[in-house]
Amino acid sequence: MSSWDNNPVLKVEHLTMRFGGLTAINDLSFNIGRGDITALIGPNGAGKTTVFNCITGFYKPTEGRLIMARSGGEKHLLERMADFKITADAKVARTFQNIRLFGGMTILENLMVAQHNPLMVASNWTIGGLLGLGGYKKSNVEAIETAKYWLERIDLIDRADKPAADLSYGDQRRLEIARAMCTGPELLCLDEPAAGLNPKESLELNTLLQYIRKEHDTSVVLIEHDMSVVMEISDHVVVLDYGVKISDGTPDFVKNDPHVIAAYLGVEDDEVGQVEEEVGI
Amino acid sequence: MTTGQPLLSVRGIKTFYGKIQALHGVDLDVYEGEIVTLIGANGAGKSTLMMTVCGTPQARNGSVSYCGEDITYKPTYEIMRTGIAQSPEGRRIFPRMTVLENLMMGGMVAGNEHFEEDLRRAFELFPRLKERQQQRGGTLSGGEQQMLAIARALMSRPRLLLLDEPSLGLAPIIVAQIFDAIRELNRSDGLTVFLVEQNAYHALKLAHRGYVMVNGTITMTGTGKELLSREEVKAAYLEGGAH
Amino acid sequence: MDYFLQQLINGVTLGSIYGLIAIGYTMVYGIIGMINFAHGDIFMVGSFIALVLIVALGITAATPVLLLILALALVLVVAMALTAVWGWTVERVAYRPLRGSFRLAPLITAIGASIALQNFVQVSQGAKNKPLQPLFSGSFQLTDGGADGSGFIVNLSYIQILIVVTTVILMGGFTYIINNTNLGRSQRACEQDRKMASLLGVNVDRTISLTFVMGASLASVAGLMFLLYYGVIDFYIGFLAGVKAFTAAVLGGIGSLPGAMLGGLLIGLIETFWSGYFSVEYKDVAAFSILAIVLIFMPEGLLGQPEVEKV
Amino acid sequence: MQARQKDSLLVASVKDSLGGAIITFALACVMIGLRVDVASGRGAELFLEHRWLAVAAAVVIVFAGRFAMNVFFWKREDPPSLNLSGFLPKGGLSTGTSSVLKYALLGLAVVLPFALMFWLGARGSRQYIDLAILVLTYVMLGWGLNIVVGLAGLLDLGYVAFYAVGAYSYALLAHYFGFSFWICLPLAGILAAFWGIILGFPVLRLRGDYLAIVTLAFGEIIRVVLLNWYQFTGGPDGLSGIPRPSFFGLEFTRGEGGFASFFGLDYSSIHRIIFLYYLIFAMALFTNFVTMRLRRMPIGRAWEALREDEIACRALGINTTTTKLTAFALGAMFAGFAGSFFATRQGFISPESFTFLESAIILAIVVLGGLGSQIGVVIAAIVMIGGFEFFREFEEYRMLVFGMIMVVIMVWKPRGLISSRTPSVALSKNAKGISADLVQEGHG
Repeated sequence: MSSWDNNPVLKVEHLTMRFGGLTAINDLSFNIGRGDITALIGPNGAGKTTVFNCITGFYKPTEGRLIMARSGGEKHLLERMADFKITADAKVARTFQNIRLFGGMTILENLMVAQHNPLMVASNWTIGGLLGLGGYKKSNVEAIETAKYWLERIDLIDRADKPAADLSYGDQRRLEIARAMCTGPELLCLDEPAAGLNPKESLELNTLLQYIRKEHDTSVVLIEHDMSVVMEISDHVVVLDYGVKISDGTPDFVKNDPHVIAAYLGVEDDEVGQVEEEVGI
Repeated sequence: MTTGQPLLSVRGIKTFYGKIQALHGVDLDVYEGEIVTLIGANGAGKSTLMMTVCGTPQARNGSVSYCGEDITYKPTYEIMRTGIAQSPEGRRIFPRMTVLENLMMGGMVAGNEHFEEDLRRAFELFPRLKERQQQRGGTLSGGEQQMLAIARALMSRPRLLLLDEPSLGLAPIIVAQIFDAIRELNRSDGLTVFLVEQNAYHALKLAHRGYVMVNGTITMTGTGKELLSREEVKAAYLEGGAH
Repeated sequence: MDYFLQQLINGVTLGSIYGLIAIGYTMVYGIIGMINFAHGDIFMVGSFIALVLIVALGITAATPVLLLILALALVLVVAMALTAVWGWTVERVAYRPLRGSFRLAPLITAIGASIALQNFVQVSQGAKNKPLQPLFSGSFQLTDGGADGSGFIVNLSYIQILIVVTTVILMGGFTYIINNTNLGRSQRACEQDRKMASLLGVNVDRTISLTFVMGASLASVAGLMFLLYYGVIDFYIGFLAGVKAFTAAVLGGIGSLPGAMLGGLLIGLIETFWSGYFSVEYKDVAAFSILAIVLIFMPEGLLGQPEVEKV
Repeated sequence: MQARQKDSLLVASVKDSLGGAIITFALACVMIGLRVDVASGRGAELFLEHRWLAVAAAVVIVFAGRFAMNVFFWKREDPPSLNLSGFLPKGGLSTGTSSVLKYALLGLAVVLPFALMFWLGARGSRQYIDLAILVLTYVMLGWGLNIVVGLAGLLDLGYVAFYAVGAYSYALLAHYFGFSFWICLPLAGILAAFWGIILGFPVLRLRGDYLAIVTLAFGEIIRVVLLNWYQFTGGPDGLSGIPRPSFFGLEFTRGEGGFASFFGLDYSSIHRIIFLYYLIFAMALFTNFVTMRLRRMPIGRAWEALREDEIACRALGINTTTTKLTAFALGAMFAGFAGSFFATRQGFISPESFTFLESAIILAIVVLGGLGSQIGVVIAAIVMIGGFEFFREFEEYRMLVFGMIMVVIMVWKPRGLISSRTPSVALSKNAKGISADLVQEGHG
């Protein structure tokens, strides 16, 4: 029994997702260990993003259960919750493959929006805040402090008042992660965080993820295409192909699994040996 | 083979999506009769390059020339009437048209006189399509859609065929079929093919020459065999399991 | 029962007119995803062009039947051509410069174009109602009202036959164009994937222009029919007819041609039956309520394609 | 391509202008050249009037105009328009100019009635103060709608329905229960907000144009119901004798106990007009104050975030339904306030005042002004409503020009006149406005 099975933050059980006649995910089960960085990998079209969309409530799974166990002990069945409730109550946050920032708002504003729910409570659902009652002002200052904290972490504090759309690709990626962190998640789902990043930006991303895991008691699950990123930072790798799990284990285990090699080379399993020989790996 | 004037010549193009720069000055040549492949990771800018050749989006700097003529700022539909055809990323089959209608759309540029003949050849190349001619594009399987996308591009009788990730999301056996078809087209008809791939192994085996793209720039070039044996290429793209 | 039959006949006639207008909405929405607010007013312009031509040619009820039909055919063709120019111009001036711009901008220009067209006609043709003497007054009497004359007399007028027959012919021809010609295929291709269409050598701008031209010429046919059927028009008829035709397009499933025809027919029937059995005053409320209900509960309409949210 | 380049500037211009002239002829030959009208005195007979001169004029104007534009601007390699655009502010006004403008307008609005009185006297200034009241009403409506369209990005084409609800609420409450204006004002707002929620609940999951169309339908339904429910609303005859507002209980009447006698002034009907002016001014400012304040609060930021990207909002745990509903209801509430003001000002209301055209005008003010820009709404309202009234002599052509201007301004500046967004919160003191090119306009 591996470490992620002992104390999982999220248990995915028999997850199946069909669109019309097409089965995008078929009977998928795996666990995400608490405090781990888990990578979900697989060739394009393997169904990784669909898994994310099920976890974060954007799709309702056809079958299966998603059990989120908060550190306080409460359990949430994600497949039954509305998408915004999953972030608000179950404390699962996500980023998107094609970055979804609020481009016309400033970087600071992006981080403030992420703290919407606590601020709404502090402003007595706007009424108190509108009348200028004290509690809101204090919370607002605290929210700005939180935002500043994250801006310093992602090194954007000097550009806090610039529109998010003006940032470079790599900065946008990190801002999106910081924004997700501002919701105070216990599980952070990152959809291809390293796509399109140059080596320097990739490195910064790795540092940020390590920091989040270490300092914030947040488990991370990420989708990645590029294997090198995954091998470096993840504790646990789950490999999908055609919507089914073909491998699950430590990075070392996964990268020597012939199924994985075959899937990545785009060849049949029995071809692997021959191909390896041919290209000398 | 790589002598004389290239059929397609890309010089220093820079392409932007809004403020984000996707290509940082790319140079690339494709000669008549070649299969050239461009490999690189997701988001490296491969598809952007291919779309820039077709004028959508247009390059902000640099030039694209085809048969010696500058086509950088021509409208897309005019470029596509000069003998370039593309099977784009994600296949982009018209989902609510039948297979036959999709092929007719492809054949529109070529006019009517060769239609029957071209159709017959497309069906010879991909017999599956013949069985499904009256089926709607959206109901085809991924592999069939890919075949249809290639067949549709061929219906315009191109001199230069641009293929964007034909292997995407397909089972290995189908990928092999499609690559065989590409090889066959090149060998028997002398069709020039420019192929964008993530599936580096098969692509490099198929191609005469290859380019490697990282973050919007070309970092390596050489024959398919050369690139296949380069350590950097291996490290970047074949890292599936073993070192 | 006889009353029902009469309502059915009236409803089908009205539905034909709505269907013809609805095609313009549905095609434009299909191809560029915008509601062409000015389309109802294009219909009104078409109706006015037909009226002017009828008066200019001196067509009256006294014209011999054969000549009358020939003359009306001429009016139809010229009105279609001229209205098409109006449709083309609106697209060229108010919509094309904003293609790829912000979504609200073409909506505002469409509303602006609608206001401008209405008031242009008000200025150039006057604000008064324009009554036209009926050109065909005859009808078939389908029931005689029973032996004692107490039943309801069901009439099928020549004009109703003319409207339905013309509509059926035009719809047939139009469906053929859309299904079997290069132009029609290009239009459908632009609808489904504009970028891919251009990658296959389709001149997208030209195809969109032609869509407006086709929609406008069909609307002008509807305009002529409306004029002949009701015998009176004014510069404001475009708004209500437009909203109802749009409702028809939505009900049938926007983007779908058979849907537009089906929707037009249904709206025509609902409106006449509602007026016949419930209340004339609230017939527009019925149409608007259907619009709202359809959009809320089945936005893809009867024959449309459901949209899938992309994350 | 090459063939086209061979044409000289002149030839190309002539060709293009000829094309334009032919199109103009096709457009004008029937619709302008011939006019069908009803002969007076001869029953309903139609007769034709020929106006070929007008057609010729139109054709010549278009030819000449296009020719000039082609020669000097469009077909040139170095169009002088490039230099011209240097004079125009880029991306709307800068924050500095905009705030100066804001205070200048505010100051002007405060002193306007007295300045007018001073210059033109009570009698002469009345029509201008009336016009100012009208403009301010539209400013208030524009600000209200700006919450829905500009901030939350929800396209509402039936906004006038809530204006009608406000107006009829006041008229009916006053009629049946004898409530005064000051009691009815909040009630009208609450009722309108209530209707906003009722209508909003089912429709807010629709997106884009569909939402626009459903709101249009609701607006029309409300109007048709008002038009046909004779017993309750008076139908097309409307409701008259709606009570005028009072100044803290003082009526604007002649004689004892009226406003004039209480303050020892000579009675003048202008007092009431000026009072109405300051009333709507205060109401508009209140709308603006609440909006600006909300923008800096979580709910306001959520609205804007919703406009930027709804899916991202959901991923951040924001309940998009309630967020949209609050925007819809709040916008409706301000329309309700404005409606009850309208009723008390006119003393008479009928469904005629609440047609789709009104909604279109309010929306046009918001969009032309620049989505989300409060000062833009003011400028657009002054230009559209004020300008519109100044063309009263050209009664016939006014709506025609109005429609054409809507098209021209949108084509010229698709993001509206003032198109920069001020951040709602900033770390540094001198944070810059955000160019509208980056700001999304919402999908709902």
